[in-house]
Amino acid sequence: MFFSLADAIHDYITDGASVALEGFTHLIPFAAGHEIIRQRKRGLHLIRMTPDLVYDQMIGMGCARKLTFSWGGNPGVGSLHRLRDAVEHQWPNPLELDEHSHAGMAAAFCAGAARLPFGTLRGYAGTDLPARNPNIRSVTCPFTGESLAAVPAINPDVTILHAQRADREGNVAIEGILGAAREAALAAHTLIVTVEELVEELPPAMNAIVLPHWIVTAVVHCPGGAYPSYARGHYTRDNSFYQRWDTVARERDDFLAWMEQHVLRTSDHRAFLTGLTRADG
Amino acid sequence: MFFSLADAIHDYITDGASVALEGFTHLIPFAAGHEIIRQRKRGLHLIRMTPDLVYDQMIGMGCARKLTFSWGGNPGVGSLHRLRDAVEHQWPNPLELDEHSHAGMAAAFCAGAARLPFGTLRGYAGTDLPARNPNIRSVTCPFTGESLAAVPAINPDVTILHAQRADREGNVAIEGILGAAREAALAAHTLIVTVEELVEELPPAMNAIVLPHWIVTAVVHCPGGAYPSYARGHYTRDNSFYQRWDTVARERDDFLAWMEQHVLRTSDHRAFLTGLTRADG
Amino acid sequence: MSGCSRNEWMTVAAARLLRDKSVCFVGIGLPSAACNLARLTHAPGLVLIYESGTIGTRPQVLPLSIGDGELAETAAYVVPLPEVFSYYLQAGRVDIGFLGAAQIDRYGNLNSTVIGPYDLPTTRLPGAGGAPEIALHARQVFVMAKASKRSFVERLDFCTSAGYLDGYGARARGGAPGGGPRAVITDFGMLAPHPQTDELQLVALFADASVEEACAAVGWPLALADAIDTIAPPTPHELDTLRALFARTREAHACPVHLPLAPEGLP
Amino acid sequence: MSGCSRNEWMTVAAARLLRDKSVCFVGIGLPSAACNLARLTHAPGLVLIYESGTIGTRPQVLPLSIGDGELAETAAYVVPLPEVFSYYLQAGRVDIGFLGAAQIDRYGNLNSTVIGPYDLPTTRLPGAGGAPEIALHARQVFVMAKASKRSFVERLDFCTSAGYLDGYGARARGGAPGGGPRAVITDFGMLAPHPQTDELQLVALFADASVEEACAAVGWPLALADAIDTIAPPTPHELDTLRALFARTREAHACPVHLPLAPEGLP
Repeated sequence: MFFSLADAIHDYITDGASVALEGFTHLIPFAAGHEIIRQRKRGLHLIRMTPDLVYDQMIGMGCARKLTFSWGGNPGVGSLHRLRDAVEHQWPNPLELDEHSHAGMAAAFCAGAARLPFGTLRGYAGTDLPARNPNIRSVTCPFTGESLAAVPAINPDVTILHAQRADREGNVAIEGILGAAREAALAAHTLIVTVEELVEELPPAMNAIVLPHWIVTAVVHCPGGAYPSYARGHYTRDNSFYQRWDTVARERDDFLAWMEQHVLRTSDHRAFLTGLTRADG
Repeated sequence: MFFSLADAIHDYITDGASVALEGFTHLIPFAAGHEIIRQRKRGLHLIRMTPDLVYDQMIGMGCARKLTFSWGGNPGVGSLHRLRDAVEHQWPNPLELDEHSHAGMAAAFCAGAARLPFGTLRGYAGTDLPARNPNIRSVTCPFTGESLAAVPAINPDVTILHAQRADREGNVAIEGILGAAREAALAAHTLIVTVEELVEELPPAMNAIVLPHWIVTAVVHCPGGAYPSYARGHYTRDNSFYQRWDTVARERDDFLAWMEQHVLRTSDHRAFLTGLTRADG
Repeated sequence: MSGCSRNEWMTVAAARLLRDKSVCFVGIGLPSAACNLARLTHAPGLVLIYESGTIGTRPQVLPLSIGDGELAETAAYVVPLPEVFSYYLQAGRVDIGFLGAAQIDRYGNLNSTVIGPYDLPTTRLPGAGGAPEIALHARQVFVMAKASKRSFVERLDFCTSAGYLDGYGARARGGAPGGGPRAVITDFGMLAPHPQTDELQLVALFADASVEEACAAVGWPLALADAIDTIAPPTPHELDTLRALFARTREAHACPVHLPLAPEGLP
Repeated sequence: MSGCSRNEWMTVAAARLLRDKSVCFVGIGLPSAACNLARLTHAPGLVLIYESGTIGTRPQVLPLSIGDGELAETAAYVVPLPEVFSYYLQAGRVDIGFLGAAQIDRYGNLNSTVIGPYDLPTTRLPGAGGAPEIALHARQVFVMAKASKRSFVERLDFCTSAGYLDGYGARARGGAPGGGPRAVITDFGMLAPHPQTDELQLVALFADASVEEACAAVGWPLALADAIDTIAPPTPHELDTLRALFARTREAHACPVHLPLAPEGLP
């Protein structure tokens, strides 16, 4: 149940797998994404509502063959240059897009969590998305005859989350903004969670968000694992990192040099963070 | 926004309306059900996953013409004798049944909350329920071709809940066992909530269960409003009342006498509770 | 162990079927007692889910109802009921479903809806509740029911929850995700499905029960397994634990409940 | 009010469209500034929902991203994202949707997906996000976008979110639950749909803007309303409140963030 991050990624992510690193601005599992890059995983089908910097990094480093997503940008800053380069110029390799709206992807994750083959929504009406994505279809209500949008369930081979706490049994507690993290976790065949803290026992949860130990495959103790995203109660989002990334990622050479220095040549997330301290100082 | 219970029932429940009093063992809105009986509402389409004593009372007092439900018993005790009498002997009037499983009704409430016309589930397979309920149909997955069960959305004219707290804006906080109360609330056209306490401001909620003021139609301050069911943090379930009810409700005359004394002749829930104290003493 | 009742023996026999760390969807009544007995004896890591939405609950006393406060207070967490059914049960995350029923037939199909015709029943039973989908999705189902010719019947009045349907692989061919009823624990012993025909056959008896008693209590010609085991009587530890559980439960339920009646003049 | 920028004027003009107690689904950027300005001036009861799942949020500083911690800490409550879209937006519980876009056409249809062909775009934009369903379900939609012939176009490269489709009632006939774009706030003034044709027409100008400027900034022959209003300049209170909001935001975002690096040897 308890792994080092390197072991968890090594043991559970195979080349070609479908992998969702979820979290919505909050609790984005950066450390895990970096370890995927370090281990030079290839051909991944990456899934995420809002591909963030860590997806820009994985795509730019050639880990991905396909992307299922609904909004791919640097929030509040602008483009993800590596994602754009992959779509516009197939660099470093072509990237197949499976493109949705947030509502569509949310319905797909919910269907996945419930092990239904499809999700239903009132959505996509009047847009060009269904014409571009054969995964957006329609279903007819057997009671009213209405036609509704349908999306296939998303069931990632592996979902990776970052959370605040896990206890010794492997129960995981998350608080704050969730996005579709819980549904992505419940929809996965394998669930890896990096956490800020390991505790003996979680406090009584009542109606809070908990992933019970028997749906969690691997727990990794990884403090700071969401940086430069944030973990409520632990550290805040490093907005300046997101702003600096716009420059780092704009040109291929600058990007590769940064990734080489900060990710490939660092042994783990602690070394990554230490390296940033030096670079800042 | 803030009403007396008598006014809320008077203003929002019309004869013939579809009405869901939800809560799952916990937080059953007994006071509101009694007020419906006092005001002699008729022809109601009652909806509830687990018709409880208060439904036995409303049915026995002739308020209902139809019941949508998935389990109708006195939990841990036995039958609801008034429900049985209505189904087996049409007393005091015939009762149309729209019968589901819990999973089916949960899917129907979720669809109602999401304003989708139907809910989908893997359910009812191999059972006699679909043959007896034309509201259980099937839908074909537009991706896999699989056939799945479908149920029509439930959107009650009025949903009534009991909850622990509301603030001065009408935001409602619920904690503890929920059943499908939240979905029934979100699915309703009109939402009435009786509460144990009115507070200036609710504590910060983060991921707790809140019904925001702009989906709440009426808030009623009604301490003890869930008795003999319970309200976590306020009072416990009166199991002995549930056990005594088996005797009270078994014969029509005993039932009518009890309802006359305890409900029809009491002016409000406080008087109902006071009357029980005397009866016990 | 002398002096134990058949009820107690049934409960102990059912409890023994539960492996530690299984995830178990619990019905109220006898199943709830069996599951909690297992948790308090050989299976401390058993994860109990009640359909009210309480997950990983560890009640100190048995609940009278499936949504008792005790279940919430001792739960790992409490979720809305729709999530229990969709994200846990339907998602295939439940190992064991534990059901009772008013009627059972030779293929483990269950009735908890009506006795007599549906439209004009002689006895209207409470209905399906969570049972149809527990029976469909749980990896294995255990049934607890006392046997009589009125309850173990040739033909159900209504099929509320599917067992093996007409047998001979019908359930598996229909694509049911879960494995169906693996054991029926009753007051003379235990039935289990025949590997080919799916028909329930007598596989074990309590030490003081006989094949004749079993056959007499069942409304169809009861098939016998090649070897019929004897179910060991409750150990003193099992029986003491069970009786203490019931004693705590009686005591808790006897506690008078104060009416939630604020003094006059207070809100 | 002299000395205010067009950006500021746009934000103030947009804020004024919001009535107190409306429920508003907020996009990041200009819409977020306008909504919070309204909340801090004439509409203290405005209910703001951000798609991250923060409901009734009252941020003291503007979020850089739609899921900033500030939004959660000041929210009435935080729900999983699927619930925001299904139980609130799709359920018809949102009064106002506030959107931006890279391109808009004369019927208020929006593009935030690609410039150029979809399969080989010249510019890959971030994509749809919540916009298609906000545009579909919100009772009214307001759009904020700076005008140019590249952004206010004759023909969209891709339709990400439906406005009035081809106009002349096409949206209403298609059964869209929400009312569509009721106002487009841009840097010369405001457009609104013609009641019959649904075509966006110039309905109001900033005091220092002209019809010629408006027509020059729009990539289709811009229709003019019978009467064109002048949008009053920001009041000192509006402008002070907005500038103070931006100043607080700059200060908060300039705060250095400590790397979450525990001292060596600690976990």
